[in-house]
Amino acid sequence: MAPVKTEMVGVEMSMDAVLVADSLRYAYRGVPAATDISFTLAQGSITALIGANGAGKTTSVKMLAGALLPDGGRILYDGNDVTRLPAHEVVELGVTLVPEGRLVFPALTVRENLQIGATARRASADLDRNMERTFDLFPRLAERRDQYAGTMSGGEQQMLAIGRGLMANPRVLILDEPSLGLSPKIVAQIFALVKRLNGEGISILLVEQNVNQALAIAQFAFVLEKGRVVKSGSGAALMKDPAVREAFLGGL
Amino acid sequence: MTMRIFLLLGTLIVIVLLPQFLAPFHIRVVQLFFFTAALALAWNVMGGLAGYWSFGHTVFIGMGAFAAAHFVAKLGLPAGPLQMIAGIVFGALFCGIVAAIIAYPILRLRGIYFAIAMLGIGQVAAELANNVGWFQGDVGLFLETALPDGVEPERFFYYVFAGLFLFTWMVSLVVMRSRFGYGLLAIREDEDTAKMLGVPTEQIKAFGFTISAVLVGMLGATYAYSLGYFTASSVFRIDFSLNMIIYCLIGGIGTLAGPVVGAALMLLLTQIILGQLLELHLLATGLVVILIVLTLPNGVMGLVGGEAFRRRFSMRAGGKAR
Amino acid sequence: MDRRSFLKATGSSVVLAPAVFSSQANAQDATIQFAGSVPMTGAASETGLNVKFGYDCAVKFINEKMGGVDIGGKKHRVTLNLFDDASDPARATSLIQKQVDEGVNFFLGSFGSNIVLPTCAITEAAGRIMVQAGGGSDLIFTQGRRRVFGLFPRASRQFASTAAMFKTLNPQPQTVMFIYTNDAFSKVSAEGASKELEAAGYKVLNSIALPAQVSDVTDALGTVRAANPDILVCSTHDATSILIARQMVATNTNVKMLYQTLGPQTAAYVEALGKYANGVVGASYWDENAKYKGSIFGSAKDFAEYYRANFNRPLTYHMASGAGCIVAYVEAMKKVGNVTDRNAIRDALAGLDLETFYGRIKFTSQGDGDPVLLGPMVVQRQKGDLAVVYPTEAATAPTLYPALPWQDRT
Amino acid sequence: MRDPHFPDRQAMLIIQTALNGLVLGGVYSLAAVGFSLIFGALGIVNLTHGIFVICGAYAAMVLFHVFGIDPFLATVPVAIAFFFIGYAYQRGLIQVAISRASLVASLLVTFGVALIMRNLLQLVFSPDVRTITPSYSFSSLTFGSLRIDIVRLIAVLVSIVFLLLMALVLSKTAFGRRIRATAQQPLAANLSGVNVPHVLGQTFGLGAAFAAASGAVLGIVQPFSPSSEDFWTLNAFIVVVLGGVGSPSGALLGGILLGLISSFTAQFIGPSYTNAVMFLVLVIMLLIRPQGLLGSAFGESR
Repeated sequence: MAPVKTEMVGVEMSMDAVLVADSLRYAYRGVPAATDISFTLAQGSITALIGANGAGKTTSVKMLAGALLPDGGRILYDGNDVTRLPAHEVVELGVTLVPEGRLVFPALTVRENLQIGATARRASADLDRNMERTFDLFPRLAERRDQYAGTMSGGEQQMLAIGRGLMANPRVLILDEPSLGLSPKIVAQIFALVKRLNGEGISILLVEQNVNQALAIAQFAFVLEKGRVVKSGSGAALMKDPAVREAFLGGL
Repeated sequence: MTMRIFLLLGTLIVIVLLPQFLAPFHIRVVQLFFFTAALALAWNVMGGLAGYWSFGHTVFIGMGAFAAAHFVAKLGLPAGPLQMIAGIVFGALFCGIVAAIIAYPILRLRGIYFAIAMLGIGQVAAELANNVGWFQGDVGLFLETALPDGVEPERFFYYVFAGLFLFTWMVSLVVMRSRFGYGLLAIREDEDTAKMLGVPTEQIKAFGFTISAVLVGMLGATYAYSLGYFTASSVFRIDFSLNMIIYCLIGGIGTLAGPVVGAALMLLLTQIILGQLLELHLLATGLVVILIVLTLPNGVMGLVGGEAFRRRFSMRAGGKAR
Repeated sequence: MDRRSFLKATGSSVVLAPAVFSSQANAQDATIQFAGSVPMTGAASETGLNVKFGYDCAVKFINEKMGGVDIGGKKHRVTLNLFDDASDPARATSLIQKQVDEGVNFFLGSFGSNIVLPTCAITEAAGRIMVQAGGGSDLIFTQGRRRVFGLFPRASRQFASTAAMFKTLNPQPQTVMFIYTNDAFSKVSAEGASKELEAAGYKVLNSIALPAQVSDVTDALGTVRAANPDILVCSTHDATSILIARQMVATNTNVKMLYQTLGPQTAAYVEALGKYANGVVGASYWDENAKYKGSIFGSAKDFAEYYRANFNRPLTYHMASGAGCIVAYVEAMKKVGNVTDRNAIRDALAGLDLETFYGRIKFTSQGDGDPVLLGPMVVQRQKGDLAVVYPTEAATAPTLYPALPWQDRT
Repeated sequence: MRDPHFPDRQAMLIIQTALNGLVLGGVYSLAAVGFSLIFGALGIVNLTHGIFVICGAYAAMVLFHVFGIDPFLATVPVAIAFFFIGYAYQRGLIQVAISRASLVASLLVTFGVALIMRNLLQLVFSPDVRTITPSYSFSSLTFGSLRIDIVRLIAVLVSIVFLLLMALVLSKTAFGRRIRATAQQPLAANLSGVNVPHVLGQTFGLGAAFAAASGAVLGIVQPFSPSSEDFWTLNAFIVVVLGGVGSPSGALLGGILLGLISSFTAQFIGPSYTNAVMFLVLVIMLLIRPQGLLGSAFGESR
């Protein structure tokens, strides 16, 4: 697949872009993980980032969330440059990353995990309301609110991780591999949830290896390969793209 | 290859001839350098290669010294070169046996817990040596050196320590080049994976620990000979343990040259440059340590070794001792 | 301690730091160079500094007050070149070697036998002389060294005068108990004392060894209360002595006499114990009230006055011992008439028998201090001051015995 | 005939020894709690810990001599001052070293700082042994033949108050929750909006504050000098390993265990063996249960 030029992604054209990655680069101790990452997240959309293991997906979203400082390139949020903001200030602006591997606080209770999620000033006033909403969304968490997070199953931890992300009142929610290692039933629940949250007005950036399901719910998608964006288009279009099918969907 | 042999020969000639050009004080400083550099190299076998940081390696200095002194006293050997060799060999062997015995339980611990356990063992041994009357660590022990005629003690011990240093260097070199050495490295990088892949981690760790202990015990017994009279507090010193770590870190941990360079640098600083600073030498040493950590995070060898070196041997890789 | 003396004490070492450097600067044609190490940091630093201040005091007096010392018809100034051995034998040996290389002939001692022994082995082998007031181990003197002199008697002989003092007490004490720090010096001196007292007919009830770093002696004091000895002898470091005394007061553990070899002499002890220090007995190798005098410094009192006028660190006998080392050297050199003939000066030191501000300096044939002449005086804290209570001819006050119970002390 | 209600001497001795051990244990816990927090939450082996303790003692001494402030009261200003000192130290030096090199580099840095500080303390205060002696230093409580220093007893009470205070801060406040979260999952905490470097600094500051405040109390209990610094670092190490990392209850348990071991050894084996037995128990404990009796308060991630 040929690399996509930055202007094709259209930094300036998308008036409704809430989050823009422009030629981001990052290397781990000299080993490049992202060489040219450019894409946009349209306001109110579900956008998918797909790609094989090691394509640079997690690196890209960590840069967006402020957890990694890019070696080059820009990140725009609502048109403002937020490239150098640290993670906790990015959260303050309304961009929240639910990290790969869930990373719940194992020796904190479910409730405490959620309370930490509401650390940002933008969220602290709504703590009780958001907690109620999370418990509505995830009745399992409500049942286990005083249990240590480390004692829960993988699916429950994933729900907790998403719940914790929602506690920050995000405008943009980035989900990194939310379906990883979960049973099909729970995966289905999580994808349904993603649609529902999107329906409530949250823009969602979905990083997935589960390409089929991701493309099914995403309006837009970007394909990453070896640290760069190589293809983009609507979810439906990419689903039909022979190259994409060849690479991710078993060639059918 | 021939280049290396010439280099080695050159080094040997320099070591042999050096005392002819030095004042006794500088001979002693170089002697101290051989001693501490060898200690750091011995520590490096476990600490640098396997990532097992011992905070109590001084236990083997003390044990070697006490074992040697009691051994030669028990057998009533007359003072002389044979007695000294017997004492040093016994001190080394004794440490090796003790290390082999404690290796299995103690090496089940990892990271900081291993470090503290070694610290604890060092303290127990020191306290026992000082307080159990039989050991005589409180009143002190005497190890007489019968010097060959016309040889000053500093010159004599210069050559003794130079020999032990070269020996330790060779052992380290052989270890690092061997399969066994790669086993140690594998343990440092990821012990569980290494074990899963069939590396006999238990045996490798125990063997590495024993080698390290034998080397330190040998050096400790010799150090006791060089002091002549020693008490428990002369040989069981926490700062010996700390210095071994610091020399390795400053030079570059996990390398062959690092511990040596670190020892040379720090001795130069503490003995020669800062030795005269009267009441401020601790402060100056502390400042130097901090500056080196901040400016040379991979040690001096990281400065000359380039990127490839850093990836293989940086403190991050060795930094499992949390 | 009131505010003024507190500030004075904390300021002392700051004020004095420059003095150390300046003492090396005034080298002239005719000089006597002394060198050596002292522990200014590390385990032995407290006493080490005391000895160092003694050395400094003697040098300052000889150079500034006397304008140098007359040897062989020529005025000689004194220089002093000390370094910090950090209580570390390895560091001490290499730096002593450096000074040997630089041609230093006359060494002063460090503090602590485990440093003095390896260093004096170097000076001895190089044919240099060491006069020291910090190494008491018998081994220093029993291995045939000819050029090492100690101003104190060897450890095993240091208790002779104290045992003699016990004999003078009325009512005669019957039982003694020991607490000692488990290091070479304290242990040997406690063992020597124990033997000596048993030979003299006292009953030694118990000997308790303490580690060097101790944070609580409540349990040892429980044993003391149970055994109830007439005399409790503590051969301990000064910090431990303070701890023992404080906890004795706090737990109301009373003995007829509390004897602490090191502690009662120091300012820190009085600061820590206040009125409870009164009645505690200690060993002092020198006291400013003793009636000795010599050609340098004059009387003991004169030394104390000169010291206090010029130095801020509180005066203990260690300062006098340190100064005494230099005085011994200088007196020997005066006899010889030059400052270069090492062998003659060694012989003069060995033959020294002379009254000085420090007392009558006379070494045994093996080089340690004469156990009677240079053995300790016994001192007792009385009404806030240090009184000499033994030997009788030097005594400034009678011994208070038995001591009052803690709660009655004023 | 002996009165059956009158406990015999041996029993009294055991009770007295246990009492001494408990009191000593309280003192040890007090001195270890700051170390425990820093080690548990930050993973830093803080070799400057003993320096904080000793500095606290000197600070209390100065406040006592110059302003006549009681050392127990002095804990408050000392703690506040050292919170800021600890914060600045962590952000200004330790964090820099960790980000430039590694977590182990913090070991070297704290070692270097300990050397410098010990040297400075010696220059300012001289190497002499110091004590703080308020009027009540020599009183004791007596129950029958049992005796206990009042100072030590108060120190134990203060210790319990401190430990409770820290337990409350950690478990009940948002600040404590952020500390725990950061210790367990720094990345996730950061992504949740926690200013991680700031919290790390605050945690270190809190640890330093507790260490220094404990020093102010220890200054009354026993003599101190710049060189007693490493004793307190080592003791804190043992207490934490015995009890479990990071939790106040672990520090209390470890401290009391250490105190009891120490006093029973002193009474029934000999005082000179206390350190040997203490360290022996440490090693055995590590071999059997390296995570300490109560485990790590910050989960398995460390």
